[in-house]
Amino acid sequence: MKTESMAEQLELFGCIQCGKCTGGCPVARKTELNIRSLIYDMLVEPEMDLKAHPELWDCTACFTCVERCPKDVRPAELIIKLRGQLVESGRIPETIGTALNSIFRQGNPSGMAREDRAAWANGIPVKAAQEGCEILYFVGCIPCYDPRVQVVPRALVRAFTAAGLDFGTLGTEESCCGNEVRCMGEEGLFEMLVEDGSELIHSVGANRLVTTSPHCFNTFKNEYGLDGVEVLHYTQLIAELIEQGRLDFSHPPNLPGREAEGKIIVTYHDPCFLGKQNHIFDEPRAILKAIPGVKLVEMDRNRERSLCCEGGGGRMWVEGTNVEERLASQRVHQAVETGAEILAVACPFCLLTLEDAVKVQGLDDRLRVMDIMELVDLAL
Amino acid sequence: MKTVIPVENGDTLVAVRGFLKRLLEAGVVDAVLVPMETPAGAVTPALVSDSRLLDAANPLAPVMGLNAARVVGPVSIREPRGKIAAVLRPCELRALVELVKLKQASLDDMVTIGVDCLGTYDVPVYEVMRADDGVDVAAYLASAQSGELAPQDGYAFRDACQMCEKPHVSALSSGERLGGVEAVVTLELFGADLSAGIPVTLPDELAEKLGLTDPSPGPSPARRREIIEKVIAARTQVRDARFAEMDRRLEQEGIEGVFAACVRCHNCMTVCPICYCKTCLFKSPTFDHEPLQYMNWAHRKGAYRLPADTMLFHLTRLNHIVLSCVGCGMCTSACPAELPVGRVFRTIGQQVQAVFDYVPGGNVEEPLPLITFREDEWMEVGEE
Amino acid sequence: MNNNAFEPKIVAFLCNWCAYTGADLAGTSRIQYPPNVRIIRVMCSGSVDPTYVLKPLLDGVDGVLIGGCHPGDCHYQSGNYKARRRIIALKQILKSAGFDDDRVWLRWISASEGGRFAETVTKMTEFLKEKGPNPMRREWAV
Amino acid sequence: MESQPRIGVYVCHCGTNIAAMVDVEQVAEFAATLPHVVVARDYLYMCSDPGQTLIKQDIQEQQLTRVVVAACSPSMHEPTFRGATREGGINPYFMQMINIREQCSWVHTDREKATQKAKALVASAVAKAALLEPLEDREVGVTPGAVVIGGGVAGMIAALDVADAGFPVYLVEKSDHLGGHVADLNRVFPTLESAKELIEPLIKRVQTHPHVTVLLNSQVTGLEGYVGNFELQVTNSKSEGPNPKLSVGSIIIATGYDIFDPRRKPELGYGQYPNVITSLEMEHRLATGDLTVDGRSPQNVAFIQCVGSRDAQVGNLYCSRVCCMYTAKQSRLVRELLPQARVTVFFIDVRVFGKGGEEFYDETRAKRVRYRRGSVSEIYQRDGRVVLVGEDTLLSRPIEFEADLVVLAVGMEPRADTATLSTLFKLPRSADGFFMESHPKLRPVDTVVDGVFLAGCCQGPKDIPDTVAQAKAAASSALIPLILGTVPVESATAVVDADLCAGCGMCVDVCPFGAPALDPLWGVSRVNAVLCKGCGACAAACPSKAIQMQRFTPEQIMAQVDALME
Repeated sequence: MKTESMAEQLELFGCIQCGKCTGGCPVARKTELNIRSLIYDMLVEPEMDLKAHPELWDCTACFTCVERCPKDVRPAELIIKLRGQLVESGRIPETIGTALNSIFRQGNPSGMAREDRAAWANGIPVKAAQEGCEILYFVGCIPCYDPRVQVVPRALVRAFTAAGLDFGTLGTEESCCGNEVRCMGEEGLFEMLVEDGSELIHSVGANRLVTTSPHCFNTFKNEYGLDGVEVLHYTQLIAELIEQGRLDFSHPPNLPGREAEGKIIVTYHDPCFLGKQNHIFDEPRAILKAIPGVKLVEMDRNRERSLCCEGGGGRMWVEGTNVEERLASQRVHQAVETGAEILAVACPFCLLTLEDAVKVQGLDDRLRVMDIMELVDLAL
Repeated sequence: MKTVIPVENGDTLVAVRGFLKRLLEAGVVDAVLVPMETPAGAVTPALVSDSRLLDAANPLAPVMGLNAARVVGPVSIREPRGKIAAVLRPCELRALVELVKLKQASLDDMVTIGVDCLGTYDVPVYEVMRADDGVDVAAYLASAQSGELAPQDGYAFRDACQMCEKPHVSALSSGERLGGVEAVVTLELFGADLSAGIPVTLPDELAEKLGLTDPSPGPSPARRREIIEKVIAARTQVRDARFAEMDRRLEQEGIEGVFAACVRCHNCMTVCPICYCKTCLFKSPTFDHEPLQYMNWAHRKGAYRLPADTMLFHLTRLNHIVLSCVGCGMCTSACPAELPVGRVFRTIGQQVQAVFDYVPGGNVEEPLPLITFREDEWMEVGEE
Repeated sequence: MNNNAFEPKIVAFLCNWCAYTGADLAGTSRIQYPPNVRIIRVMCSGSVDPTYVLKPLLDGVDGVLIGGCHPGDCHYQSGNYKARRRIIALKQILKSAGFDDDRVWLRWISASEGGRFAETVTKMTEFLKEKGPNPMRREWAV
Repeated sequence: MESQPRIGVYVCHCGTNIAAMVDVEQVAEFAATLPHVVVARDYLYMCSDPGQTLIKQDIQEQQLTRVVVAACSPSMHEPTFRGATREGGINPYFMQMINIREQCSWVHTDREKATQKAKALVASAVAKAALLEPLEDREVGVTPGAVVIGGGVAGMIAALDVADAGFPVYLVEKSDHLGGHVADLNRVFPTLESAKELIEPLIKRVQTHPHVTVLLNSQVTGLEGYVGNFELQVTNSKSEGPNPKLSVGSIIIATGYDIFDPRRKPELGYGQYPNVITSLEMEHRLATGDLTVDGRSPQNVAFIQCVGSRDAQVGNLYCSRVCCMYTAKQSRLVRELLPQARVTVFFIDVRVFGKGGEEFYDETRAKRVRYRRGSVSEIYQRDGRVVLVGEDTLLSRPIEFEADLVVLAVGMEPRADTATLSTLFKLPRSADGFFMESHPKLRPVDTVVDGVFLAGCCQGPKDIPDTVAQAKAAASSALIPLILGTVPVESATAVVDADLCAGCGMCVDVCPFGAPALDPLWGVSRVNAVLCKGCGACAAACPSKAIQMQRFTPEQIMAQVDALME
């Protein structure tokens, strides 16, 4: 692959090789991925052999490198572009191909049927946004289909209803937002999703759009260009409802099977797409602090220094080059160190990866991973 | 004090002349500036020092050939000057106030004698009336009592008079303003039976000098007010209809459409009491263009109206005087192309005056809007 | 008329101390703006005679910008306050007389607001593009 | 009455500053076709000696009566070209400048349109030039004395130079003491001299100088007047009494800088971990000699450079210019105080360009301070120690570096009150937020406001030698009007054509300076040229244009407008 035009297009020439990108990269420490060195290659070598870089699929698109770069170079975008080259030439891991194919055909990466997309809401009345509503609730692929995550949209619907919001969902018409598609380098599919998605969203006429996942939130907010629609992550909306007094907690969360007395000690894990990439740090914490009986403690690595769970950037569908050391495992140990009994998350991917890590690390009896909405739901 | 100038044999004009003569004879003033009938019968202002000649004075003649505020300036502006009494209609008084602000006239040693106005004719109309049917003065003056101000059959009042909603005067000393234009002495025609007497309000001191010591009730203030309100209501209706029509025309045709037939004679500027410049900017070297310049303009637009800058002249004149425009309508009277100059100026004028909450001719103490400012006004302007 | 092809012409009267210096700063800061504006330097916004604004408007210029110091900052104490009244009166006259008074913009731009100057020109250019050419451009009988 | 004007037009390339975006040859060719233009030239640098000579020669050889220069802003070179015009032998006010650099080549990217615009601007300047009238230079007396704002090194040096020249100086300092940031330092590079020994004699000299009045706890809150005669309102935060008004001829701004607050780089953990400190805090520790952390001598000391500098994330694109050197200094002092400790400096580039800088850096490394290339991406805590996470870019390897003391080499930022002063003095700021000099190369201490000069870090980060050099430069510039005793004032004033004047007095009403007055005898306006500041408010108010502003007459302005319409 020729380097010059891409280096120019991505403005890599601003790079001063300070190494903050690679220094902050959570996977650089365990794999061959060195984004700074890739940039250097792009700048000084006329050609790059992409075959020599299987570690390109290690990137979780956490964007720490972008957050740290002092020269406004966007290192992660280089990885996305290089992946794009691989996608174009068909040199992609098989599992990634399957996920992309499923998104193209069924609108979700998990190979599930489109007509089952609204099944999570069985038994709960949810208005169709197409009838018109003030707030469009975008549920997202994983929350729609994954049995572990489905509790989150259900909890959200209960909370929205309790607060008297006029909201609706797109039902089975909802399709993948494309955030991961873009991160995996499939630009063409992403553009198609943006085009169809934008049209569908605008047709509803809602002036606010709220998402379950920080990934959907990020792409709607920063990639879609939805004029006239305010894009919110659910933590922002819930925090706003609490602030306005429209959500009242009646009691501490009724945690099933909890024997301990006293305050429930909770620590919070900042998802990359909400925190580092969109600087939403305070709202999730405000919600946790508002729940009666909850005591929030912080891990040393919090907010801008949160550690990626390794679920983003397509990594839900590809293992990466080092399967032994998992960041999620480190993360759950850090959570245990705080003395917390609950590791609260605000992202479907984090929920799955961290809960998995708790099991693998045998910490089931010391730590539960719960979405913030689960705690909210149990306290309403 | 309020009193009544007695009228004998129903001859109101003789009573007015007598009153003016007494001003001279009692030494109150050195001269009276008043419309006079020339031997040929035309009416024109004159500065009269010989009281005998006041037999030709006719301030009640229903004709207005110029706004007399224009001639008050030259006789009053500089020291030394004599004492003058000036007999003026409301629109002339208002123009005078503006000219005082513009330092083109002075009220020092000036006795303004304001006369309620029953409406006036343009000079050519008046001349035809005199020649053909005669002017029915008795009927004209009688209309003051009823407030049914109508022109003589077959004739029309000046355009500006038809829509004049400030036809009355108020004495500076009276305390009861009725919103009229202020003068030192006021001859209050509205509501009065002028064949019996002319109600007048004047300072006590002056009344004493003139021997007008007999306070007479005249018509009740309520009666006068009622008639004035009636006149104003009728005129306002006309005015508003014309404003609306002119607004429409300006919006549709633009001022360039309304003034399309302008011949650039500058008559409107010449007769305007407010246009006080010695030499109009448009007659000054600033607008002396080079032949090459005309050629350039002709090339630029393909054709170029001559004289050049016709609309610029009108818009600039609006800029210069519209805030002070008192609506006397002399411009309309003077326009050979019969353009509705006065209507345009009044229509635009009332909108611009409203922006600055400014009433031209109201009060000599109130500064002209464009030479003053407040720091904290229109704070949003310029910050967008 | 295809408005995309239409390039409005703007004449700007800028006060020497604030707006003109602000335009200089836009230059030294290399802030790009559309080339549609032609600047005439005057000493103070308070010296801008409405006739100077009317003349180009009647000749067909698409917009006139008058730039002065922010209130309180006039190099000559109060020129901008007087300009404000004068331009307000002018705009009302234009409006009442059937012109587009929004072709005339009065803006306060300080010597340190190079960005604001560029932004003002950009906004005004876009606004006038949207609005279309001054009809006076084609009318010869004015 | 003169015959037809003969105009010469001079289009400047300004190197490539103009020529790269404007087709200057084409502009000159176009200018030659304009009415009254007898010669039109383009030249590489019109302001250079040969450029000016072109103008002078043409005036003489071609009998030019008017000169038009299309170049940079008149605020740059109007005096230059007036001078050349005068030397050519005609009245200097027969020169008209037009700005095709700041208004054209620097702000547009379409060469064709920029050239088109430059042509229009030149046409308008030519149209105006044809109508120019000669003027005489005028000047006014100067109030002897200067105000210096800021009592740091820059302010004190500048104040002393002005005072030593025999003029009274008011030194206005916001805090309750003199000395600025240098007073907080321990030793200074590259001499390792004690900062105290440097600053204290300076403070003493200032305090005892017979011509210097020090106003502590004071701020300038109001400004009136112009070069030669400024009046400053000073507010004292500690006193209730009447605030002094200072009348002076020139002003030097030396307000200094703020130190970058590393809390704005939260990933570095400053404010969270007690063993992450700023370089300024390190100065205090070095001054006391106490480097212990939790009572223990640190074994591993790390320095991180470029904190808050060269960093788009915090909006500071510039290099703070001193951090490399003070880091070399501090790291070396740490090595001397703690001979057993390992001292590591994380850097991106090492910039030690000052006199003696490279030599100092060499010695520092010789003293076993270890320089590792690669900036630190984040810091977190592990077992009571802080861990620096980054990449050693020379090893191409991500690293975790445990340290027990971390020093953040924080840079400089514009002072928080820069905006307030900028508004008060009408001083523009450059993109970095510091006060902007008139010209980065040729007028580095001047500002766009005549009589106001810049010294020290208020203009941009610099070290002490550079600060002192600039302070001395500012002082000598500020002394020029004081020594001359007069300053030129606006030559163009309002003039009245008594034949046109109707004596309405509007010009009198609108003039804030009382320049026009009505002649009691003739009732026409007369202008007192001494009082006239040349704003032109009177001319705008006059309906007949009986009063006009020289150089901005209605004929000239309308000719300009008309030329722009072509």
